[in-house]
Amino acid sequence: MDFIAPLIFVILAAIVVAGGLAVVLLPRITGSALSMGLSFLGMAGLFALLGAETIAFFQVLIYVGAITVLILYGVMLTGVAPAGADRRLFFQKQAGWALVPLKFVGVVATVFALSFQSNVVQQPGGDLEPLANAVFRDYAFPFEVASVLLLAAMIGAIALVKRGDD
Amino acid sequence: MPDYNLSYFYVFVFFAVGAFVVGALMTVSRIIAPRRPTPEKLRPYESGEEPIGQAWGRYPIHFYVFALLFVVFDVEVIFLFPWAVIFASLGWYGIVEMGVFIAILVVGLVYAWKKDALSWY
Amino acid sequence: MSPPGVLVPGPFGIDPLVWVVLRLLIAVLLVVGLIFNGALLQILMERKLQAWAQDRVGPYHVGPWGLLQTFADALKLIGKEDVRSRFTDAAFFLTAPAITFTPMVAAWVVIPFAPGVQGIDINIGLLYLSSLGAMGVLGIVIAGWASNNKYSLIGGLRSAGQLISYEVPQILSLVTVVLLAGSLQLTKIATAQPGLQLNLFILPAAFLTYFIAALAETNRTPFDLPEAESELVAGYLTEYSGMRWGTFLALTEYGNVTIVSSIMTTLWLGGWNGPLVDQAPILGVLWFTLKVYVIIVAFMWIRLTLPRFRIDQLMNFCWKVLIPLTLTNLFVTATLKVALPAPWDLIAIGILNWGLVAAFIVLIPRLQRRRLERLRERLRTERERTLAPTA
Amino acid sequence: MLSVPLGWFIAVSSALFFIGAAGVLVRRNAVVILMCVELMLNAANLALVAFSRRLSDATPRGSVFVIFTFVIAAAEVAVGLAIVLAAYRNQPTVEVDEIHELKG
Repeated sequence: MDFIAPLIFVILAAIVVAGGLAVVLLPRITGSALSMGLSFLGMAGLFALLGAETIAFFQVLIYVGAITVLILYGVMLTGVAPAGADRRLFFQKQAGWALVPLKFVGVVATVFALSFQSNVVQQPGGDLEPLANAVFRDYAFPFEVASVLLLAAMIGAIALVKRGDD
Repeated sequence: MPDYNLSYFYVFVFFAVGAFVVGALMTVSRIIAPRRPTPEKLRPYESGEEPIGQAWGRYPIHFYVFALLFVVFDVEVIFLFPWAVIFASLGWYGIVEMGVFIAILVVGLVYAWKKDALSWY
Repeated sequence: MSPPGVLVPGPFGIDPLVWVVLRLLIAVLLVVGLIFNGALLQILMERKLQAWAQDRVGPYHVGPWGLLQTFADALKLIGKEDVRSRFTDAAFFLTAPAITFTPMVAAWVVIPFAPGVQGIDINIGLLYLSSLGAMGVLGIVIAGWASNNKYSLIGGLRSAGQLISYEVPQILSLVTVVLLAGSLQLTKIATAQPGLQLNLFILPAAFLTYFIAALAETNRTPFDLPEAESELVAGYLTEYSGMRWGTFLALTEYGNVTIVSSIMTTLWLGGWNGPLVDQAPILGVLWFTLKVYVIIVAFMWIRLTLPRFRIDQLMNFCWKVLIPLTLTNLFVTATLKVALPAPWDLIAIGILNWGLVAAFIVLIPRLQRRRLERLRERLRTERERTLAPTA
Repeated sequence: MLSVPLGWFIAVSSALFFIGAAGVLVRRNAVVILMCVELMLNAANLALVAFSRRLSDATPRGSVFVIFTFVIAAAEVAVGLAIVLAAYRNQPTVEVDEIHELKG
């Protein structure tokens, strides 16, 4: 039974990375949005595999259920904008592609540096209560600040959207 | 206590089964069903009128306000779930903490209400 | 059946390792069977009920009393031509039904039919169900977009707006129950309601708000705007036909209705609890199914009785009535629970909740009437102004 | 029990982060750029959770961080999209290099 967890890891990792690549490479914006959702879902699977079940379902609730829908709303409201002439800064594309080999070097290096001994110590599930205690006892102040951040985002975005409506 | 890995293996399998069932239904339907396309059938159905242009265009952006408010309240929900499980042990401290949090978000809701962003036209 | 553990031997001395696989297989087959049979049965039930209420006969040609009508319909759907218009975004058009169907199937894995008769009993079951509910929206938005039809796209925008809005009061009502049960595990919530101490009597306001939100989430009348027949052709479903339409509408809709009814049964009606369950646990399945079908019939009854909302009324109702109400209820329940000692807190919460329900029932028509009168007043003054002789 | 090394998770995380970074630089559509930023945040989340589970403290600090990252991601995408939509109303394009005028 020892091969099942690595197998599932490989499947999920393939979903995550392929989804991420598709976001960047697909020409159509809806394709990007959908593959982003897929990548988020695979990421939730990885969280579950790590034993962080609560985080996994928060991930589904927030990223797949809310942020992807929000982005699809953005896509639907802007429509398929006609592509303009290629007028980007001359070094942008080159810099972007130059990152790709860099990325592979980085990945290989981290795999070799880290993966040999250290196994992930997994407590099976039940991470809800430790998490709740940490957030509401040790991190109470950041928790309140988070609400202020959300309020600022909400008011700012509504003001932006409603401006010029009337 | 159910084994953790096994539980999520079940979830994984059920997702796979869901996708498989849809695929199987479509395949059966594709094999059985006739296909006789005509130009009229392949046109988007707009009550018999000839469609003008694509549907993918520009739409009024105030629909976006609802998606935006939903995201904010969804984030509130991810704090409510852990809070609901342990609030009894937190006592009054927890009530005040969550009260302040919700009150600050309700200010945003009231702002949206006053800005008339909550009506859908 | 026993809860799944790595080394739990099966019944009749089956080898543990074999039992793990066998149990999963049984669960999958049962769930797929239940989804298909449930849809067939509920569609027939709905048509018969509608016929009965409208003094008609309903389906009666195929089989005795028309019992085989929905089978015939399903066969017809599979054998029907699947038209896809030329301008659709092919890949998304094809994946959209799968995106709504798959979370619905996955939700069945945590439904507790009886002690032990449950796919798995994860300790954050409610969170799992909420997050799956959030995934279904995605399929509808994508269907609306992919069809490249103006009706579909506006229908998709509207449905998405409705579904995401009503998700907030839905989850807030769930959290209110979690306050009393102290756990997100479905079996624990069900067993926290012994005898007649049902959450329905203690938290009726949460039940009411969840019920309304669930109607909206499953696109049932009076919230079936996404498929409004008269104004948007068929909303996001306009371009769908054949089995793709069948998967989208029939299977997913009725599957989701069963899921939300099961959630309501578990959270408010005590789940499988009922007479004689202690002696024969398998009887729990019967009680559970019975309660689920009572709620489903209530859904159908509402469909028979009420006309449809308008989109602006629907959004107003959610954001200006339902969400403030659920937030107040949640907060007051939590405060009372902390403030009062053990037996009194439940009594106080119960009284307050019934009060909220009463206020809801009394105040809503009054508010509506006041709004109507204001509107009439404005119309009258405008008419007088226009009719007045100009100087 | 589970036998997936920590390094594998970190490798996936870094791969996703670099994909996101490359996307931000290469793509010109503002909405896609927002998506790529979300991917990068997600990659960071994976690393945080993986290290948090590895260390297994009494308080799961990594997981707490991830929850606050969710808040930030939601706020960021909400405001970001609102800006894109507001700019789109003035000038119907979502290509970042063509949005010259930021005044309404």
